[in-house]
Amino acid sequence: MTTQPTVVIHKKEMKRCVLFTLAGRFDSSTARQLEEALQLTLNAGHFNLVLNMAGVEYMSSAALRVLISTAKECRKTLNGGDLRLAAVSPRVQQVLDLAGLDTLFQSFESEVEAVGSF
Amino acid sequence: MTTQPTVVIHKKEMKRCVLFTLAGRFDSSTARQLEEALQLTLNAGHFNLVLNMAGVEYMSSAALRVLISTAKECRKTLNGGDLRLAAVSPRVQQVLDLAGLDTLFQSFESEVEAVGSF
Amino acid sequence: MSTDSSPAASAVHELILPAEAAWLATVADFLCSCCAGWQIDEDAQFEIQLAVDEAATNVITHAYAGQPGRIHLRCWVADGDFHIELIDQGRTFDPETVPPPDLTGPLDTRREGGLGMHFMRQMMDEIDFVFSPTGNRLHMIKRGVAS
Amino acid sequence: MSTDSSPAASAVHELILPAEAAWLATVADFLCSCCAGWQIDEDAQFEIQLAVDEAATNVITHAYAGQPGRIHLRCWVADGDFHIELIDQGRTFDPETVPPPDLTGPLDTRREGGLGMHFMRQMMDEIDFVFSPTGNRLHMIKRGVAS
Ligand SMILES: Nc1ncnc2c1ncn2[C@@H]1O[C@H](COP(=O)(O)OP(=O)(O)O)[C@@H](O)[C@H]1O
Ligand SMILES: Nc1ncnc2c1ncn2[C@@H]1O[C@H](COP(=O)(O)OP(=O)(O)O)[C@@H](O)[C@H]1O
Repeated sequence: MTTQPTVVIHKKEMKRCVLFTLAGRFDSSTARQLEEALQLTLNAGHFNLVLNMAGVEYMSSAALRVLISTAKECRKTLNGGDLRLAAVSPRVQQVLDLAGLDTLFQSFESEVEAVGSF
Repeated sequence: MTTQPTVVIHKKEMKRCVLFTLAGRFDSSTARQLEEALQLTLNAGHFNLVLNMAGVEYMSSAALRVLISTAKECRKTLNGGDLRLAAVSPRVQQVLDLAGLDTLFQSFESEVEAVGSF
Repeated sequence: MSTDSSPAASAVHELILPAEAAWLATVADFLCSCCAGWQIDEDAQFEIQLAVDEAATNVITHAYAGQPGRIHLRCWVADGDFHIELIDQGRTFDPETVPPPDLTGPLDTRREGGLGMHFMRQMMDEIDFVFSPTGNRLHMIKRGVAS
Repeated sequence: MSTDSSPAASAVHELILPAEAAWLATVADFLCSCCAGWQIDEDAQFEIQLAVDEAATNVITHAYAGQPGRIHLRCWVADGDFHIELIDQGRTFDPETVPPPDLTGPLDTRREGGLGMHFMRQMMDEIDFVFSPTGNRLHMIKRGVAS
Protein backbone atom coordinates (compact mmCIF):
# COMPACT_ATOMS: atom_id res chain seq x y z
CA MET A 1 0.00 0.00 0.00
CA THR A 2 1.23 3.49 -0.71
CA THR A 3 1.60 5.99 2.03
CA GLN A 4 3.52 9.16 1.32
CA PRO A 5 6.16 9.17 -1.38
CA THR A 6 9.36 7.98 0.22
CA VAL A 7 12.96 7.91 -0.73
CA VAL A 8 15.94 6.91 1.30
CA ILE A 9 19.06 9.06 1.19
CA HIS A 10 21.87 7.66 3.24
CA LYS A 11 25.08 9.63 3.64
CA LYS A 12 28.48 8.36 4.70
CA GLU A 13 31.64 10.47 4.93
CA MET A 14 34.68 8.59 3.68
CA LYS A 15 38.31 9.67 3.73
CA ARG A 16 38.42 11.15 0.22
CA CYS A 17 34.75 11.49 -0.68
CA VAL A 18 31.18 11.44 0.59
CA LEU A 19 29.10 8.41 -0.39
CA PHE A 20 25.32 8.71 -0.80
CA THR A 21 23.19 5.60 -1.08
CA LEU A 22 19.89 6.39 -2.76
CA ALA A 23 16.74 4.32 -2.91
CA GLY A 24 13.17 4.78 -4.08
CA ARG A 25 11.37 6.99 -6.50
CA PHE A 26 12.95 10.33 -7.39
CA ASP A 27 10.28 12.52 -8.96
CA SER A 28 9.95 16.30 -8.73
CA SER A 29 8.71 15.96 -5.16
CA THR A 30 11.45 13.76 -3.79
CA ALA A 31 14.22 15.24 -5.96
CA ARG A 32 13.99 18.22 -3.64
CA GLN A 33 15.07 16.04 -0.71
CA LEU A 34 18.08 14.92 -2.70
CA GLU A 35 18.90 18.51 -3.57
CA GLU A 36 18.85 19.49 0.10
CA ALA A 37 21.06 16.59 1.16
CA LEU A 38 23.61 17.35 -1.55
CA GLN A 39 23.53 21.09 -0.91
CA LEU A 40 24.27 20.58 2.78
CA THR A 41 27.31 18.53 1.80
CA LEU A 42 28.55 21.15 -0.65
CA ASN A 43 28.04 23.82 2.01
CA ALA A 44 30.21 21.77 4.34
CA GLY A 45 33.01 21.95 1.79
CA HIS A 46 32.84 18.41 0.40
CA PHE A 47 33.08 18.32 -3.40
CA ASN A 48 33.98 14.68 -4.07
CA LEU A 49 30.67 12.87 -4.15
CA VAL A 50 29.61 9.33 -5.06
CA LEU A 51 25.94 8.41 -5.54
CA ASN A 52 25.17 4.71 -5.29
CA MET A 53 22.10 4.45 -7.51
CA ALA A 54 21.42 0.71 -7.10
CA GLY A 55 18.19 1.28 -5.19
CA VAL A 56 16.76 3.98 -7.45
CA GLU A 57 13.61 2.56 -9.04
CA TYR A 58 12.66 5.66 -10.89
CA MET A 59 14.16 9.01 -11.77
CA SER A 60 12.61 11.91 -13.68
CA SER A 61 14.19 14.99 -15.22
CA ALA A 62 13.77 16.76 -11.87
CA ALA A 63 16.39 14.43 -10.39
CA LEU A 64 18.70 15.01 -13.38
CA ARG A 65 18.44 18.73 -12.77
CA VAL A 66 19.80 18.13 -9.27
CA LEU A 67 22.63 15.91 -10.53
CA ILE A 68 23.62 18.46 -13.17
CA SER A 69 23.66 21.45 -10.84
CA THR A 70 25.52 19.54 -8.13
CA ALA A 71 28.12 18.19 -10.55
CA LYS A 72 28.70 21.71 -11.92
CA GLU A 73 29.30 23.05 -8.42
CA CYS A 74 31.69 20.23 -7.59
CA ARG A 75 33.75 20.69 -10.75
CA LYS A 76 34.12 24.42 -10.49
CA THR A 77 35.99 24.23 -7.17
CA LEU A 78 39.71 24.98 -7.17
CA ASN A 79 40.78 21.40 -6.46
CA GLY A 80 38.40 20.00 -9.05
CA GLY A 81 35.78 17.93 -7.26
CA ASP A 82 33.34 15.66 -9.02
CA LEU A 83 30.03 13.84 -8.69
CA ARG A 84 30.34 10.21 -9.77
CA LEU A 85 27.75 7.47 -10.08
CA ALA A 86 27.83 3.82 -9.05
CA ALA A 87 25.62 0.80 -9.76
CA VAL A 88 23.37 2.55 -12.26
CA SER A 89 20.43 0.30 -13.17
CA PRO A 90 19.21 -0.08 -16.78
CA ARG A 91 16.18 2.13 -15.97
CA VAL A 92 18.30 4.97 -14.61
CA GLN A 93 20.77 4.54 -17.48
CA GLN A 94 17.86 4.94 -19.92
CA VAL A 95 16.97 8.29 -18.32
CA LEU A 96 20.62 9.46 -18.40
CA ASP A 97 20.88 8.43 -22.07
CA LEU A 98 17.67 10.27 -22.95
CA ALA A 99 19.16 13.44 -21.52
CA GLY A 100 22.49 12.92 -23.28
CA LEU A 101 24.18 12.74 -19.89
CA ASP A 102 25.61 9.25 -20.23
CA THR A 103 29.08 10.47 -21.18
CA LEU A 104 29.11 13.45 -18.84
CA PHE A 105 29.04 11.57 -15.55
CA GLN A 106 31.74 9.10 -14.64
CA SER A 107 29.87 5.93 -13.79
CA PHE A 108 31.24 2.81 -12.07
CA GLU A 109 29.83 -0.69 -11.80
CA SER A 110 30.28 -0.83 -8.05
CA GLU A 111 30.35 1.51 -5.12
CA VAL A 112 33.91 0.43 -4.25
CA GLU A 113 35.23 1.36 -7.67
CA ALA A 114 33.52 4.75 -7.55
CA VAL A 115 34.85 5.52 -4.06
CA GLY A 116 38.27 4.21 -5.07
CA SER A 117 38.35 6.54 -8.06
CA PHE A 118 38.91 9.59 -5.86
CA MET B 1 4.24 0.57 -6.61
CA THR B 2 1.12 -1.50 -6.95
CA THR B 3 0.79 -4.00 -9.70
CA GLN B 4 -2.09 -6.45 -9.51
CA PRO B 5 -3.59 -7.31 -6.14
CA THR B 6 -1.52 -10.10 -4.69
CA VAL B 7 -1.86 -12.48 -1.85
CA VAL B 8 0.30 -15.41 -0.93
CA ILE B 9 -1.33 -18.66 0.09
CA HIS B 10 1.18 -21.29 1.09
CA LYS B 11 -0.03 -24.81 1.88
CA LYS B 12 1.80 -27.50 3.82
CA GLU B 13 0.39 -30.93 4.64
CA MET B 14 1.27 -32.01 8.14
CA LYS B 15 0.62 -35.36 9.80
CA ARG B 16 -2.66 -34.41 11.49
CA CYS B 17 -3.64 -31.21 9.70
CA VAL B 18 -3.02 -28.96 6.75
CA LEU B 19 -1.29 -25.65 7.50
CA PHE B 20 -1.96 -22.58 5.35
CA THR B 21 0.26 -19.53 5.64
CA LEU B 22 -1.54 -16.46 4.37
CA ALA B 23 -0.14 -13.06 3.48
CA GLY B 24 -1.39 -9.88 1.88
CA ARG B 25 -4.70 -8.20 1.36
CA PHE B 26 -7.81 -10.36 1.39
CA ASP B 27 -10.63 -8.41 -0.22
CA SER B 28 -13.52 -9.75 -2.30
CA SER B 29 -11.16 -10.27 -5.23
CA THR B 30 -8.45 -12.21 -3.45
CA ALA B 31 -10.80 -13.99 -1.03
CA ARG B 32 -11.78 -16.06 -4.05
CA GLN B 33 -8.23 -17.40 -4.31
CA LEU B 34 -8.38 -18.42 -0.66
CA GLU B 35 -11.74 -20.10 -1.23
CA GLU B 36 -10.32 -22.16 -4.11
CA ALA B 37 -7.26 -23.23 -2.13
CA LEU B 38 -9.37 -24.31 0.85
CA GLN B 39 -11.98 -26.02 -1.32
CA LEU B 40 -9.30 -28.12 -3.05
CA THR B 41 -8.13 -29.26 0.36
CA LEU B 42 -11.63 -30.16 1.52
CA ASN B 43 -12.17 -32.03 -1.75
CA ALA B 44 -9.01 -34.01 -1.03
CA GLY B 45 -10.57 -35.14 2.25
CA HIS B 46 -8.60 -32.95 4.68
CA PHE B 47 -10.80 -31.33 7.34
CA ASN B 48 -8.27 -30.31 9.99
CA LEU B 49 -7.04 -26.92 8.86
CA VAL B 50 -4.81 -24.26 10.42
CA LEU B 51 -4.55 -20.79 8.95
CA ASN B 52 -1.49 -18.81 9.99
CA MET B 53 -2.77 -15.24 9.70
CA ALA B 54 0.44 -13.42 10.71
CA GLY B 55 0.97 -11.95 7.25
CA VAL B 56 -2.61 -10.86 6.64
CA GLU B 57 -2.58 -7.05 6.40
CA TYR B 58 -6.22 -6.67 5.61
CA MET B 59 -9.36 -8.80 5.57
CA SER B 60 -12.88 -7.82 4.52
CA SER B 61 -16.19 -9.59 5.10
CA ALA B 62 -15.60 -11.50 1.85
CA ALA B 63 -12.74 -13.34 3.54
CA LEU B 64 -14.87 -14.03 6.63
CA ARG B 65 -17.49 -15.57 4.37
CA VAL B 66 -14.83 -18.04 3.19
CA LEU B 67 -13.69 -18.80 6.75
CA ILE B 68 -17.28 -19.39 7.90
CA SER B 69 -18.24 -21.68 5.03
CA THR B 70 -15.01 -23.67 5.27
CA ALA B 71 -15.27 -24.08 9.04
CA LYS B 72 -18.86 -25.28 8.69
CA GLU B 73 -17.80 -27.91 6.16
CA CYS B 74 -14.92 -29.07 8.36
CA ARG B 75 -17.09 -29.44 11.46
CA LYS B 76 -19.92 -31.34 9.82
CA THR B 77 -17.64 -34.26 8.87
CA LEU B 78 -18.06 -37.51 10.81
CA ASN B 79 -14.72 -37.26 12.62
CA GLY B 80 -15.30 -33.62 13.48
CA GLY B 81 -12.70 -31.57 11.68
CA ASP B 82 -12.06 -27.91 12.38
CA LEU B 83 -10.59 -24.72 10.99
CA ARG B 84 -8.31 -23.02 13.52
CA LEU B 85 -6.45 -19.74 13.42
CA ALA B 86 -2.92 -18.83 14.46
CA ALA B 87 -1.04 -15.55 14.96
CA VAL B 88 -4.06 -13.31 14.43
CA SER B 89 -2.94 -9.66 14.25
CA PRO B 90 -4.88 -6.88 16.04
CA ARG B 91 -6.31 -5.72 12.66
CA VAL B 92 -7.64 -9.15 11.77
CA GLN B 93 -8.91 -9.61 15.33
CA GLN B 94 -10.85 -6.35 14.97
CA VAL B 95 -12.60 -7.71 11.87
CA LEU B 96 -13.40 -11.02 13.58
CA ASP B 97 -14.77 -9.13 16.60
CA LEU B 98 -16.94 -6.90 14.39
CA ALA B 99 -18.53 -10.00 12.92
CA GLY B 100 -19.00 -11.62 16.34
CA LEU B 101 -16.76 -14.46 15.22
CA ASP B 102 -14.09 -14.06 17.90
CA THR B 103 -15.47 -16.85 20.08
CA LEU B 104 -16.43 -19.14 17.21
CA PHE B 105 -12.96 -19.86 15.90
CA GLN B 106 -10.29 -21.44 18.04
CA SER B 107 -7.36 -19.09 17.83
CA PHE B 108 -3.76 -19.73 18.96
CA GLU B 109 -0.88 -17.36 19.51
CA SER B 110 1.52 -19.38 17.42
CA GLU B 111 1.42 -21.72 14.48
CA VAL B 112 2.97 -24.52 16.55
CA GLU B 113 0.23 -24.37 19.17
CA ALA B 114 -2.48 -24.41 16.50
CA VAL B 115 -0.93 -27.37 14.68
CA GLY B 116 -0.33 -29.13 17.99
CA SER B 117 -4.00 -28.73 18.96
CA PHE B 118 -5.07 -31.40 16.44
CA MET C 1 -24.09 17.00 -1.18
CA SER C 2 -20.40 17.73 -1.17
CA THR C 3 -19.25 20.50 1.10
CA ASP C 4 -16.03 21.16 -0.76
CA SER C 5 -16.93 24.79 -1.33
CA SER C 6 -16.89 25.57 2.39
CA PRO C 7 -13.72 27.30 3.54
CA ALA C 8 -12.77 24.51 5.94
CA ALA C 9 -13.00 21.86 3.20
CA SER C 10 -10.08 20.26 1.40
CA ALA C 11 -9.81 19.57 -2.32
CA VAL C 12 -11.90 16.64 -3.52
CA HIS C 13 -9.89 13.63 -4.74
CA GLU C 14 -11.66 11.48 -7.28
CA LEU C 15 -11.13 8.09 -8.84
CA ILE C 16 -13.24 6.49 -11.55
CA LEU C 17 -12.70 2.81 -12.19
CA PRO C 18 -14.38 -0.27 -13.63
CA ALA C 19 -16.71 -2.03 -11.21
CA GLU C 20 -14.51 -5.12 -10.94
CA ALA C 21 -13.09 -6.69 -7.80
CA ALA C 22 -9.56 -6.64 -9.24
CA TRP C 23 -9.58 -2.84 -8.82
CA LEU C 24 -10.25 -2.90 -5.07
CA ALA C 25 -6.53 -2.81 -4.33
CA THR C 26 -6.23 0.38 -6.39
CA VAL C 27 -9.08 1.88 -4.38
CA ALA C 28 -7.19 0.98 -1.21
CA ASP C 29 -4.00 2.65 -2.51
CA PHE C 30 -5.94 5.75 -3.46
CA LEU C 31 -7.58 5.98 -0.03
CA CYS C 32 -4.25 5.42 1.63
CA SER C 33 -2.67 8.34 -0.25
CA CYS C 34 -5.64 10.58 0.50
CA CYS C 35 -5.66 9.69 4.20
CA ALA C 36 -1.92 10.17 4.56
CA GLY C 37 -2.23 13.62 3.02
CA TRP C 38 -4.85 14.53 5.59
CA GLN C 39 -2.87 13.15 8.55
CA ILE C 40 -5.56 10.55 9.26
CA ASP C 41 -4.12 7.98 11.67
CA GLU C 42 -3.63 4.33 10.77
CA ASP C 43 -6.53 3.00 12.84
CA ALA C 44 -8.99 5.38 11.21
CA GLN C 45 -7.45 4.63 7.79
CA PHE C 46 -8.06 0.95 8.31
CA GLU C 47 -11.67 1.56 9.31
CA ILE C 48 -12.28 3.82 6.32
CA GLN C 49 -10.68 1.28 4.03
CA LEU C 50 -12.88 -1.50 5.38
CA ALA C 51 -16.09 0.52 4.95
CA VAL C 52 -15.22 1.66 1.43
CA ASP C 53 -14.08 -1.81 0.40
CA GLU C 54 -17.40 -3.30 1.58
CA ALA C 55 -19.37 -0.53 -0.14
CA ALA C 56 -17.47 -0.95 -3.41
CA THR C 57 -17.85 -4.72 -3.22
CA ASN C 58 -21.62 -4.29 -2.87
CA VAL C 59 -21.72 -2.03 -5.91
CA ILE C 60 -19.80 -4.64 -7.91
CA THR C 61 -21.74 -7.63 -6.61
CA HIS C 62 -25.25 -6.27 -6.13
CA ALA C 63 -25.73 -2.95 -7.93
CA TYR C 64 -24.05 -4.12 -11.16
CA ALA C 65 -24.44 -7.85 -10.35
CA GLY C 66 -21.55 -8.82 -12.60
CA GLN C 67 -22.57 -6.49 -15.45
CA PRO C 68 -19.94 -4.01 -16.63
CA GLY C 69 -20.11 -0.60 -15.00
CA ARG C 70 -18.09 2.11 -13.28
CA ILE C 71 -17.57 3.24 -9.72
CA HIS C 72 -16.90 6.89 -9.09
CA LEU C 73 -15.24 7.73 -5.77
CA ARG C 74 -14.98 11.24 -4.37
CA CYS C 75 -13.42 11.99 -1.03
CA TRP C 76 -12.62 15.11 0.89
CA VAL C 77 -12.19 16.48 4.36
CA ALA C 78 -14.28 19.23 5.95
CA ASP C 79 -14.09 20.49 9.51
CA GLY C 80 -11.96 17.54 10.56
CA ASP C 81 -14.42 14.98 9.16
CA PHE C 82 -13.59 12.56 6.37
CA HIS C 83 -16.24 12.31 3.65
CA ILE C 84 -16.52 9.83 0.84
CA GLU C 85 -19.07 9.37 -1.91
CA LEU C 86 -19.46 6.26 -4.06
CA ILE C 87 -21.50 6.80 -7.19
CA ASP C 88 -22.75 4.04 -9.49
CA GLN C 89 -25.31 3.53 -12.24
CA GLY C 90 -26.41 0.06 -11.19
CA ARG C 91 -29.67 -1.10 -9.69
CA THR C 92 -31.16 0.50 -6.59
CA PHE C 93 -32.21 -1.19 -3.35
CA ASP C 94 -33.78 -0.32 -0.04
CA PRO C 95 -31.09 -0.26 2.67
CA GLU C 96 -33.83 -0.26 5.36
CA THR C 97 -34.81 -3.79 4.39
CA VAL C 98 -31.32 -5.20 4.98
CA PRO C 99 -31.63 -7.18 8.23
CA PRO C 100 -28.89 -6.84 10.86
CA PRO C 101 -26.59 -9.85 10.87
CA ASP C 102 -26.64 -12.49 13.63
CA LEU C 103 -23.51 -11.82 15.66
CA THR C 104 -24.11 -14.20 18.54
CA GLY C 105 -25.41 -17.58 17.34
CA PRO C 106 -23.28 -20.70 16.95
CA LEU C 107 -21.33 -21.14 13.74
CA ASP C 108 -23.74 -23.54 12.04
CA THR C 109 -26.58 -21.01 12.19
CA ARG C 110 -24.45 -18.12 10.86
CA ARG C 111 -25.13 -16.88 7.34
CA GLU C 112 -22.20 -16.73 4.98
CA GLY C 113 -22.30 -13.06 4.11
CA GLY C 114 -24.66 -10.31 5.15
CA LEU C 115 -21.87 -8.55 7.04
CA GLY C 116 -20.95 -5.80 4.58
CA MET C 117 -23.58 -3.20 5.55
CA HIS C 118 -22.95 -3.95 9.23
CA PHE C 119 -19.22 -3.26 8.78
CA MET C 120 -19.97 0.01 6.96
CA ARG C 121 -22.33 1.14 9.75
CA GLN C 122 -19.82 0.21 12.45
CA MET C 123 -16.81 1.82 10.79
CA MET C 124 -18.42 5.09 9.75
CA ASP C 125 -20.37 7.68 11.74
CA GLU C 126 -22.89 8.45 9.06
CA ILE C 127 -24.16 6.54 6.03
CA ASP C 128 -26.58 7.97 3.56
CA PHE C 129 -27.91 6.44 0.32
CA VAL C 130 -29.48 8.68 -2.33
CA PHE C 131 -30.92 7.04 -5.44
CA SER C 132 -31.62 9.35 -8.36
CA PRO C 133 -31.84 9.13 -12.15
CA THR C 134 -28.23 10.33 -12.39
CA GLY C 135 -27.04 7.43 -10.29
CA ASN C 136 -26.90 5.88 -6.86
CA ARG C 137 -24.91 7.88 -4.38
CA LEU C 138 -23.63 6.59 -1.06
CA HIS C 139 -22.23 9.27 1.23
CA MET C 140 -20.26 8.13 4.29
CA ILE C 141 -18.71 10.32 6.98
CA LYS C 142 -16.11 9.51 9.60
CA ARG C 143 -15.97 12.30 12.13
CA GLY C 144 -13.01 13.97 13.76
CA VAL C 145 -10.27 11.99 12.07
CA ALA C 146 -8.57 14.64 9.95
CA SER C 147 -6.41 17.46 11.14
CA MET D 1 -11.26 13.48 -28.01
CA SER D 2 -11.60 10.23 -26.12
CA THR D 3 -12.40 7.19 -28.20
CA ASP D 4 -13.93 5.19 -25.39
CA SER D 5 -17.16 4.72 -27.30
CA SER D 6 -15.45 2.71 -30.06
CA PRO D 7 -15.92 -1.05 -29.72
CA ALA D 8 -12.18 -1.70 -29.40
CA ALA D 9 -11.80 0.81 -26.57
CA SER D 10 -11.47 -0.03 -22.88
CA ALA D 11 -13.16 1.72 -20.00
CA VAL D 12 -11.68 5.10 -19.10
CA HIS D 13 -9.93 5.26 -15.73
CA GLU D 14 -9.84 8.66 -14.12
CA LEU D 15 -8.07 10.30 -11.25
CA ILE D 16 -8.53 13.87 -10.03
CA LEU D 17 -5.98 15.20 -7.58
CA PRO D 18 -4.48 18.41 -6.25
CA ALA D 19 -1.73 19.86 -8.42
CA GLU D 20 0.99 19.21 -5.84
CA ALA D 21 4.20 17.27 -6.29
CA ALA D 22 3.46 15.09 -3.25
CA TRP D 23 0.69 13.42 -5.31
CA LEU D 24 2.99 12.26 -8.12
CA ALA D 25 3.53 8.93 -6.39
CA THR D 26 -0.24 8.36 -6.34
CA VAL D 27 -0.35 9.11 -10.05
CA ALA D 28 2.38 6.50 -10.56
CA ASP D 29 0.41 3.91 -8.56
CA PHE D 30 -2.72 4.65 -10.54
CA LEU D 31 -0.90 4.29 -13.87
CA CYS D 32 0.70 1.11 -12.68
CA SER D 33 -2.68 -0.45 -11.85
CA CYS D 34 -4.14 0.69 -15.16
CA CYS D 35 -1.20 -0.65 -17.17
CA ALA D 36 -1.17 -3.98 -15.37
CA GLY D 37 -4.86 -4.39 -16.16
CA TRP D 38 -4.15 -3.84 -19.83
CA GLN D 39 -1.14 -6.21 -19.90
CA ILE D 40 1.21 -3.36 -20.79
CA ASP D 41 4.79 -4.62 -20.30
CA GLU D 42 7.15 -3.13 -17.75
CA ASP D 43 9.33 -1.24 -20.23
CA ALA D 44 6.33 0.52 -21.76
CA GLN D 45 4.92 1.16 -18.25
CA PHE D 46 8.14 2.87 -17.26
CA GLU D 47 8.10 5.04 -20.38
CA ILE D 48 4.45 6.00 -19.84
CA GLN D 49 5.16 6.79 -16.21
CA LEU D 50 8.09 9.02 -17.14
CA ALA D 51 6.07 10.97 -19.74
CA VAL D 52 3.07 11.42 -17.44
CA ASP D 53 5.26 12.38 -14.49
CA GLU D 54 6.99 15.06 -16.57
CA ALA D 55 3.67 16.32 -17.91
CA ALA D 56 2.10 16.47 -14.44
CA THR D 57 5.20 18.18 -13.06
CA ASN D 58 4.90 20.85 -15.76
CA VAL D 59 1.24 21.41 -14.87
CA ILE D 60 2.19 21.85 -11.22
CA THR D 61 5.27 23.98 -11.85
CA HIS D 62 4.33 26.02 -14.92
CA ALA D 63 0.56 25.90 -15.57
CA TYR D 64 -0.38 26.50 -11.92
CA ALA D 65 3.04 27.91 -10.96
CA GLY D 66 2.58 27.05 -7.31
CA GLN D 67 -1.04 28.24 -7.15
CA PRO D 68 -3.60 25.69 -5.91
CA GLY D 69 -5.33 23.72 -8.66
CA ARG D 70 -6.33 20.26 -9.82
CA ILE D 71 -5.04 17.77 -12.33
CA HIS D 72 -7.54 15.50 -14.02
CA LEU D 73 -6.12 12.33 -15.55
CA ARG D 74 -8.04 10.09 -17.93
CA CYS D 75 -6.54 7.02 -19.51
CA TRP D 76 -7.82 4.25 -21.72
CA VAL D 77 -6.78 1.79 -24.36
CA ALA D 78 -8.10 1.65 -27.92
CA ASP D 79 -6.93 -0.65 -30.72
CA GLY D 80 -3.86 -1.64 -28.75
CA ASP D 81 -2.80 1.97 -28.13
CA PHE D 82 -2.51 3.57 -24.70
CA HIS D 83 -4.10 7.01 -24.40
CA ILE D 84 -3.84 9.50 -21.60
CA GLU D 85 -5.25 12.96 -21.13
CA LEU D 86 -4.11 15.49 -18.54
CA ILE D 87 -6.52 18.33 -17.99
CA ASP D 88 -5.78 21.47 -15.98
CA GLN D 89 -7.16 24.96 -15.49
CA GLY D 90 -3.82 26.72 -15.25
CA ARG D 91 -2.15 29.11 -17.65
CA THR D 92 -1.61 28.24 -21.30
CA PHE D 93 1.65 28.28 -23.27
CA ASP D 94 2.89 27.65 -26.77
CA PRO D 95 4.60 24.24 -26.94
CA GLU D 96 6.11 25.19 -30.32
CA THR D 97 8.28 27.82 -28.67
CA VAL D 98 9.92 25.36 -26.29
CA PRO D 99 13.45 24.89 -27.65
CA PRO D 100 14.90 21.38 -27.89
CA PRO D 101 17.43 20.75 -25.11
CA ASP D 102 21.16 20.57 -25.73
CA LEU D 103 22.02 16.87 -25.49
CA THR D 104 25.64 16.98 -26.61
CA GLY D 105 27.54 19.90 -25.07
CA PRO D 106 29.87 19.64 -22.07
CA LEU D 107 28.36 19.72 -18.61
CA ASP D 108 29.14 23.35 -17.85
CA THR D 109 27.06 24.54 -20.82
CA ARG D 110 24.06 22.33 -20.01
CA ARG D 111 20.91 23.98 -18.69
CA GLU D 112 19.50 22.67 -15.45
CA GLY D 113 16.05 21.68 -16.66
CA GLY D 114 14.39 22.01 -20.02
CA LEU D 115 14.28 18.21 -20.39
CA GLY D 116 10.64 17.50 -19.52
CA MET D 117 9.05 18.13 -22.92
CA HIS D 118 11.90 16.25 -24.60
CA PHE D 119 11.25 13.22 -22.38
CA MET D 120 7.51 13.35 -23.14
CA ARG D 121 8.19 13.48 -26.90
CA GLN D 122 10.70 10.64 -26.72
CA MET D 123 8.55 8.37 -24.57
CA MET D 124 5.24 8.81 -26.38
CA ASP D 125 4.31 8.41 -30.04
CA GLU D 126 1.95 11.35 -30.16
CA ILE D 127 1.57 14.51 -28.07
CA ASP D 128 -1.18 17.01 -28.59
CA PHE D 129 -1.97 20.14 -26.57
CA VAL D 130 -5.44 21.70 -26.81
CA PHE D 131 -6.09 24.93 -24.90
CA SER D 132 -9.73 25.92 -24.49
CA PRO D 133 -11.88 27.89 -22.05
CA THR D 134 -12.79 24.64 -20.26
CA GLY D 135 -9.14 23.92 -19.58
CA ASN D 136 -5.84 22.85 -21.03
CA ARG D 137 -5.83 19.34 -22.36
CA LEU D 138 -2.74 17.30 -23.17
CA HIS D 139 -3.42 14.08 -25.04
CA MET D 140 -0.57 11.57 -25.32
CA ILE D 141 -0.62 8.25 -27.15
CA LYS D 142 1.74 5.31 -26.92
CA ARG D 143 1.05 2.92 -29.76
CA GLY D 144 0.86 -0.86 -29.82
CA VAL D 145 1.54 -1.47 -26.14
CA ALA D 146 -1.77 -2.91 -24.95
CA SER D 147 -3.16 -6.31 -25.75
N1 LIG E 1 -25.02 -1.21 -3.53
C1 LIG E 1 -26.01 -2.12 -3.46
N2 LIG E 1 -26.86 -2.26 -4.51
C2 LIG E 1 -27.85 -3.16 -4.46
N3 LIG E 1 -28.08 -3.97 -3.41
C3 LIG E 1 -27.29 -3.88 -2.33
C4 LIG E 1 -26.21 -2.95 -2.30
N4 LIG E 1 -25.61 -3.07 -1.10
C5 LIG E 1 -26.26 -4.01 -0.43
N5 LIG E 1 -27.30 -4.53 -1.15
C6 LIG E 1 -28.27 -5.55 -0.69
O1 LIG E 1 -28.16 -5.67 0.71
C7 LIG E 1 -27.81 -7.00 1.09
C8 LIG E 1 -26.89 -6.99 2.29
O2 LIG E 1 -25.60 -6.49 1.94
P1 LIG E 1 -24.35 -6.80 2.85
O3 LIG E 1 -24.69 -6.52 4.25
O4 LIG E 1 -23.21 -6.04 2.30
O5 LIG E 1 -24.09 -8.36 2.73
P2 LIG E 1 -23.78 -9.26 1.44
O6 LIG E 1 -23.25 -8.37 0.39
O7 LIG E 1 -22.78 -10.24 1.94
O8 LIG E 1 -25.09 -9.90 1.09
C9 LIG E 1 -27.22 -7.62 -0.15
O9 LIG E 1 -27.37 -9.00 -0.18
C10 LIG E 1 -27.98 -6.92 -1.26
O10 LIG E 1 -29.20 -7.56 -1.47
N1 LIG F 1 1.88 22.61 -18.79
C1 LIG F 1 2.59 23.73 -19.02
N2 LIG F 1 2.03 24.94 -18.78
C2 LIG F 1 2.72 26.07 -19.01
N3 LIG F 1 4.00 26.11 -19.46
C3 LIG F 1 4.61 24.95 -19.72
C4 LIG F 1 3.95 23.70 -19.51
N4 LIG F 1 4.79 22.72 -19.85
C5 LIG F 1 5.93 23.32 -20.26
N5 LIG F 1 5.84 24.66 -20.19
C6 LIG F 1 6.88 25.64 -20.59
O1 LIG F 1 7.84 24.97 -21.39
C7 LIG F 1 9.14 25.05 -20.80
C8 LIG F 1 9.93 23.76 -21.03
O2 LIG F 1 9.36 22.70 -20.26
P1 LIG F 1 10.21 21.40 -19.93
O3 LIG F 1 10.84 20.91 -21.19
O4 LIG F 1 9.33 20.43 -19.25
O5 LIG F 1 11.39 21.87 -18.99
P2 LIG F 1 11.35 22.57 -17.56
O6 LIG F 1 10.01 22.27 -16.95
O7 LIG F 1 12.46 21.93 -16.81
O8 LIG F 1 11.58 24.04 -17.82
C9 LIG F 1 8.90 25.39 -19.36
O9 LIG F 1 9.98 26.07 -18.79
C10 LIG F 1 7.63 26.23 -19.42
O10 LIG F 1 7.95 27.57 -19.74
